Amino acid sequence: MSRALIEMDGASKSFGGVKAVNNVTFTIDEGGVIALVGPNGAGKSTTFDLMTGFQKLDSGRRRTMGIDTTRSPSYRFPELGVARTFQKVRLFPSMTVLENALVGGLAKFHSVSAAEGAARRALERLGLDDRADRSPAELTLIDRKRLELARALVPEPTLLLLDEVMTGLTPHEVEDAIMLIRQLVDEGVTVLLVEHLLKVVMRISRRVLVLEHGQLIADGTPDEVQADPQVIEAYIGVPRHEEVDDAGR
Amino acid sequence: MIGQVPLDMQLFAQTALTGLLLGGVYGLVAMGLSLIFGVMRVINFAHGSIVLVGMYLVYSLYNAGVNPFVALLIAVPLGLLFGALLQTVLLGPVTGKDELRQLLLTLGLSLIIKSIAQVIFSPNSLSLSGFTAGSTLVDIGGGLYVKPAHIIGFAIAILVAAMLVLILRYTDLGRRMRAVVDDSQMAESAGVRSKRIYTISMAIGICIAIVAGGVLVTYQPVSPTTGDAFLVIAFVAVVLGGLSSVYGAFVGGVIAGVVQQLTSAFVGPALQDAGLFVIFILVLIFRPNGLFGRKGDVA
Amino acid sequence: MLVVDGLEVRYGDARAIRDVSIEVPDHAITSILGSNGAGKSTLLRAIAGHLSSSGGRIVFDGEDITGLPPYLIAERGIAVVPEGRRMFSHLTVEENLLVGASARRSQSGKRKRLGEMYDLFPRLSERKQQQAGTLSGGEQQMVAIARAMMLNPKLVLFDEPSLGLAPIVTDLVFETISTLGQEGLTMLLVEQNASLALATASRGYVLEQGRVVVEGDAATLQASPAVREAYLGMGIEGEAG
Amino acid sequence: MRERLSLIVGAAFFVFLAVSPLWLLRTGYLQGLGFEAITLAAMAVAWNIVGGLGGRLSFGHAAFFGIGAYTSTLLVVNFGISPWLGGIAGMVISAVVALGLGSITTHLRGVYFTLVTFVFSLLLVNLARHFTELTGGDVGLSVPLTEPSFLMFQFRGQQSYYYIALITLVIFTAIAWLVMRSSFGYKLRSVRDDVDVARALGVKTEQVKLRAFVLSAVMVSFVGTLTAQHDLFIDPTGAFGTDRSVEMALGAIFGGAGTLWGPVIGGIAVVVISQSANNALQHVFAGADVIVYGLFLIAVALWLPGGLVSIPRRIRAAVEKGRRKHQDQTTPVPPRRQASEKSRR
Amino acid sequence: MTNALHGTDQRHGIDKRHGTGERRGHTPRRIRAAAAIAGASVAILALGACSSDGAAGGDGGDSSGTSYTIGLPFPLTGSWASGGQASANGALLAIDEINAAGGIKALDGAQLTGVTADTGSTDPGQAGTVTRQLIEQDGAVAIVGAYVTAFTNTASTSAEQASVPLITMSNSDALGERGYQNYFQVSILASASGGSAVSYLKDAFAAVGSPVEKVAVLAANDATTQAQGETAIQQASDNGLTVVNQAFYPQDLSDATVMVQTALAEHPDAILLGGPTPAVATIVSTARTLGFTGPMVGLGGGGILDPEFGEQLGESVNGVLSMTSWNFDLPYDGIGDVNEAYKAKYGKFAPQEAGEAYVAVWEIAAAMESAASADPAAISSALHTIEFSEGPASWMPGGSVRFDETGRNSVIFPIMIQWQDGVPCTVWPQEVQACKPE
Ligand SMILES: Nc1ncnc2c1ncn2[C@@H]1O[C@H](COP(=O)(O)OP(=O)(O)OP(=O)(O)O)[C@@H](O)[C@H]1O
Ligand SMILES: Nc1ncnc2c1ncn2[C@@H]1O[C@H](COP(=O)(O)OP(=O)(O)OP(=O)(O)O)[C@@H](O)[C@H]1O
Ligand SMILES: CC(C)C[C@H](N)C(=O)O
Ligand SMILES: [Mg+2]
Ligand SMILES: [Mg+2]
Repeated sequence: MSRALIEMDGASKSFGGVKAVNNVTFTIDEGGVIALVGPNGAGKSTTFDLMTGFQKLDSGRRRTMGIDTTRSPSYRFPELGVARTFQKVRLFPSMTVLENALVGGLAKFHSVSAAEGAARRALERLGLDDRADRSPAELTLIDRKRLELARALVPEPTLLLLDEVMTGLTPHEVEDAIMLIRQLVDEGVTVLLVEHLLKVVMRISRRVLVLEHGQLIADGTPDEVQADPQVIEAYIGVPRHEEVDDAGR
Repeated sequence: MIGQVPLDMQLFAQTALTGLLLGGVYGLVAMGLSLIFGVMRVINFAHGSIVLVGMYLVYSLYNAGVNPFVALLIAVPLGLLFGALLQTVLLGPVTGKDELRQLLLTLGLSLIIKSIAQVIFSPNSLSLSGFTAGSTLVDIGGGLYVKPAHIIGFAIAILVAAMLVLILRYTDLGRRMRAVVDDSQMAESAGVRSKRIYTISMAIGICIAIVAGGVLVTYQPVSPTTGDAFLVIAFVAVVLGGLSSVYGAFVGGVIAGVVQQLTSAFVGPALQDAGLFVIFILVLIFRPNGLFGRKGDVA
Repeated sequence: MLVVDGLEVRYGDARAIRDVSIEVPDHAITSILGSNGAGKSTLLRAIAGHLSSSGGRIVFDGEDITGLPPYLIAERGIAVVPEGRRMFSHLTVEENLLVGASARRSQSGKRKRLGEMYDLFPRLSERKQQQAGTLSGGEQQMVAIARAMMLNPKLVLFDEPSLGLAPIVTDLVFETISTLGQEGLTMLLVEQNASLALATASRGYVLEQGRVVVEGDAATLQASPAVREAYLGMGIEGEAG
Repeated sequence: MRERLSLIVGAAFFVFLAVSPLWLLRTGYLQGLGFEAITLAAMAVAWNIVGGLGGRLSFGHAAFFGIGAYTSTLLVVNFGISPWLGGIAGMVISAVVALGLGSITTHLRGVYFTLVTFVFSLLLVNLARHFTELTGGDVGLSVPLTEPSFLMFQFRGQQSYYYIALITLVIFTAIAWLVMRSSFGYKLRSVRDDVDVARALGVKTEQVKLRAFVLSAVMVSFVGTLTAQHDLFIDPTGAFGTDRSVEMALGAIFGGAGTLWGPVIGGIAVVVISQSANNALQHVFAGADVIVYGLFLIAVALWLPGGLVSIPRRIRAAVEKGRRKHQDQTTPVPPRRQASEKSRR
Repeated sequence: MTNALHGTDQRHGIDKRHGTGERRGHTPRRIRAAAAIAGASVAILALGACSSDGAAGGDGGDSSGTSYTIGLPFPLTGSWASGGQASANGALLAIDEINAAGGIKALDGAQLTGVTADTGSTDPGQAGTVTRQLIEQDGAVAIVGAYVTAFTNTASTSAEQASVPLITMSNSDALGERGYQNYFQVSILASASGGSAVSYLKDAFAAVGSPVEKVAVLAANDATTQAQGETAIQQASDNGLTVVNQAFYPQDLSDATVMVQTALAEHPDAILLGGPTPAVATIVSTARTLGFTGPMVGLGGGGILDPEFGEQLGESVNGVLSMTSWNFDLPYDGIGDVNEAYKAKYGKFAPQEAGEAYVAVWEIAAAMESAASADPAAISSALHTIEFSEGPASWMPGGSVRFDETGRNSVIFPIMIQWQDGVPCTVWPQEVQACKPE
């Protein structure tokens, strides 16, 4: 658990007047599940964008797998073993489900048939293989998210960034997703999650980073973070539906 | 050719003035194009032909004894009607669809309009014969000359530009137009009749082009192919200004006029369009969203 | 009061919902539960007029509104807070709200309503002039709700308002929904988060593969073993609600 | 399976084209038309790589047509260099120009790209007219008529031209087929659908766009050489004019942009339709054919969104629907209206 | 694409089209649009069928004997359509007259049929294609065309490849330099008309007593006009004149204020100009309102000779001069009647290109008479050997036409017209003068 996969150093990004990410420094080390949480608009997705070169850094530096990637374009990252999903699902509308996944493999595999093989395996893993020839428009939102996840898995990344993949899942489906994530971790993939389902996050992560107003306000084990008054104040709030939860359980 | 022209201030002033006045009307043409693109996301390759319709319309009215500027007033409702009709019958089904289809459709329309124009009006170039405001120059002092029709055309252009910008920015109609651009179905759920908005936008866009044609014919002869040049200039203007910024399109038109005249005077008339095109390409390289454009803006 | 009677909607050849009948009583919150792809959004979109049905009727305030276009449905007082929020991204927050009132005639009414919305969501008042597309998810959800309320609606259709919201914002949103409910607004609420939904609603339906499988008041549903097993799960989402 | 079928049908179509001078296109005039149709198809295939697969509507491909035409013509007129070599030289120059224009336009999206390419070709018209020493200006350049000679690209009658064009089309179609199956083809399509995501998935988007542009430019350039040597004349508007650019795009779109066979069929269909309209209608009044042609474009835009190649698919869909209706009769659910996304843009 | 027409009225089609198809109450839009398009297509096709019948009937006249086709490729649409249609009209008029006069007597009164074909307006290749069609499909034994140099170029190549003679009214010098055996140019060379513009101007105005020393040249940058302009500039300095300003402008010139002001700043005594009608009309009116009173002289061909030029300028057209190689007031018997016939049929006086096409057709007829054959090769060699010195075939300046081995008309000299009373009138050289220069 020592190799640094991504090191962000003083990363900042603003849009117009809004400082979406403000001088954030952290290191993602190898192994397990790490979560990035924070209120809406805290800058989580933007942080993902900055980590993957999807947005350019306004200032600060970035290293990926030990290499300085501050100025690298986003297409460098899959080669380095970094893959991601998008909070707002973005698929290739004119391609079939299989082709969508296949494109994900082209960064790693040089032949189309190798990429196709990997794509089929990923689809199978996510239970989409029976819809390989469909258009993504025919999928439900959740399946579209699955497809995006499959596409990210095709190049067999070492670091996987998942932006709210469990949002909208039923409890059963969430359990399936957790299983999948654990499997991936066992295979040696490091998973970085953005998720609002706190219970899940706290259950599966070994480390939690908390963002607020573009700044890192906490970084530690789930227990440490949950106890942090600043985090409670900004993010968790005072649980109002505790009773319901109990009833539900 | 370079260097033969004495680069004196008076020539410069005349060139800039002429360019400005011509450019205003280019801007007018461009605004219609920009509005149609901005709201419907349709690049109207028939826009030059619509300008042509305006030219022939005012030409015909003039020959029927109507003063050209009065004819413009008559052209307004006709233009609105024409635009609304185009949208309901032809463009409606491809609005919001594949841009390739819109391209086929507007190109087809343009061919048809030009052919019909040739059949009705002959291939010859026609002008408002005897309408001196469009052909004679008036000395406005300082050795500067203008055609009265240019001035009136420019004034009309300014007026239309101001009206349009106000409508888009500050009225309910304008807001609805822009909302429909972003998410037409959601807009409908807020009570906006998006088809009506499309029809209105197209009507206004086409009407502006018709009016621009009407203004043009007061000082420029018309033949079935006259519209093509304006299509190109309107494209240039619209992109210079930032595609869906209507105000930018107007300014883009003015810039196009001035650049064209300056190149003509100081580099050579044969290269007047080349100068414009070079500027155009340079702007796009350095400012991909045009001079005034923000992504996806209308107004 | 809204009555949906035997509704069927197809996507191409696939039937997304079939023979769905529900009733939404006035001045109460009715909730629809169901797993992914059960057809919840489809039902709401059919009511809103975004989809046309292939069978059945939708009756609102005694009037058959089946097949009406969305803007006429809006004019009858049904507002939508859609799945995914669907901002007018290039419009400012304020413009989004003003467009939301398009079905209303009175200008002064609009302005007044605007003020009320800013009181309800002070955050939006700070961001009046920001382009809606650049807001965070939570902020957008506020805009979506406020935009719907601008219509001064008789019925609001909510499609998964908690989706992607931080717990604290989810709280805020559901507090708002409860408040509005207490003020007597009629609402139809689709929500994945069943515990949250049932805590807020007075009545509920469970949709499964396009059909209504269970219906009843909130307490009954909460007590139903089937619902508990399938939708309230092992409480993993509890904290979020 | 379906792909195999399309290849067989396509091969049969090429065989048909190859034998048609023997029975259908018997006069030089008809073979000349055949030459025109096939060269347009070849340009449409080339254009399709950028415009269809890449989704970047170039409206300035005449630039490369013109470069090919002028380069080979200048070389043969001034130095007696074989147009075959001239054609290669034209392709090299086109590649360089495409590389230049391509690199400054890779960051332009959608319409902006379309308009820059459009204006670029117009700029070349202007320059070609102005720099008369080089290009002969508006007078144009004539290639001297010589004895038939393969080397000098001069043949008696139209048949040889026809077959050279046909071979070109076959080669171009093969190139397009290879592109579509290659990872380059997938990347190109991903760029068309969503550049940002493609990039985030490791696609070097600028490089992909640029390669497609250069490949397509080089191909079109060769057709420019073919046409100039066939016509034995070239002038600025004929070489760089907008109509040329539009025509090749139309060919591809008409047939079905982004598909393998669409541009082939579409390019040929455009010439066939416009020439037969012309034949049938010119005596009604000058330009009647243009009106019919325009109506055709509109009809395709309104009712045949996928272009001509989508016709078989539509027929199949209609037939299947009919069949299903038969089977469905046990459960009579009146499919009154299908759920369609009403008015969603 | 061809048109077995025969002076088919270009206009009668569309008017009928109007009423059909459109206006359908409340049917859904799709159907409405479909109906409109289908209706329009059907209407046009139907009209096509009708008028092709008409053309076939009207053409061969009453002769039951043979008929030979003359191919007329011209730009009938697009930006060159105006001159293209005038040329076609002139040729068709000649064919009518020849047929009415009993056809080709040496061939038992065989009739001629004029078949027009549209070269379009941008792709020179199309002119080559339609010429091939005229020869191969329609069996044209000779071609008259194609007005615009670029189209004449490819058309004549097609004709050469098929060994069919082509007579053109284009002006470019380059056309005759290709060594074609079947190419004939009845009109004046661009270099000759541009060059003579200067000397005629000098002579004519010296004759009326106002010498010209400084000239400005404002020419469009199309092939012919630019060549004329360049030769004029050359000639001016050879003749001891100073060219104080020169500009080659684009054909779609939108405003001439700056260009004309720049020229006038150098105080030229005369302006030499050329280009399409709208541009030259703008230049003339701009120069006049800026106070220029000196002579303005067209370089030959193009817009300044068109009837529309006169219509556009109204009164102020009078006084404008131009070089040309044909005018209906040339001192040859009957030429005026032809102009009257043309006017009766097409509503306007016959412009230069119509006259040239008219003469060219008569020359083909004469060649057929002389060769007593309709074999293209025979016509071609007759065209090379005959001196056309009588009848309409000779109605070019010089009173006769003789094609040299390059195919150029070796007799012709340029003439100068002046717009007087709204029509062009020949003023120079003196031997063909119809009016005095004003
Ligand atoms: N393209 C953009 N233009 C302008 N502002 C933006 C843009 N993208 C994000 N922002 C702003 O940056 C801030 C951070 O946004 P971001 O999407 O990173 O939040 P987040 O933490 O992912 O929130 P959520 O949980 O709602 O997804 C927000 O205030 C948002 O309005
Ligand atoms: N645009 C579409 N085209 C085709 N099928 C669709 C479309 N939208 C939804 N469906 C299908 O209709 C069914 C119901 O979908 P719907 O979106 O209504 O489900 P939902 O209950 O809202 O699920 P979720 O919780 O995922 O939002 C699903 O099987 C889905 O695949
Ligand atoms: C338009 C005219 C100037 C054409 C001219 N007769 C030529 O030879 O090209
Ligand atoms: Mg986010
Ligand atoms: Mg849903």
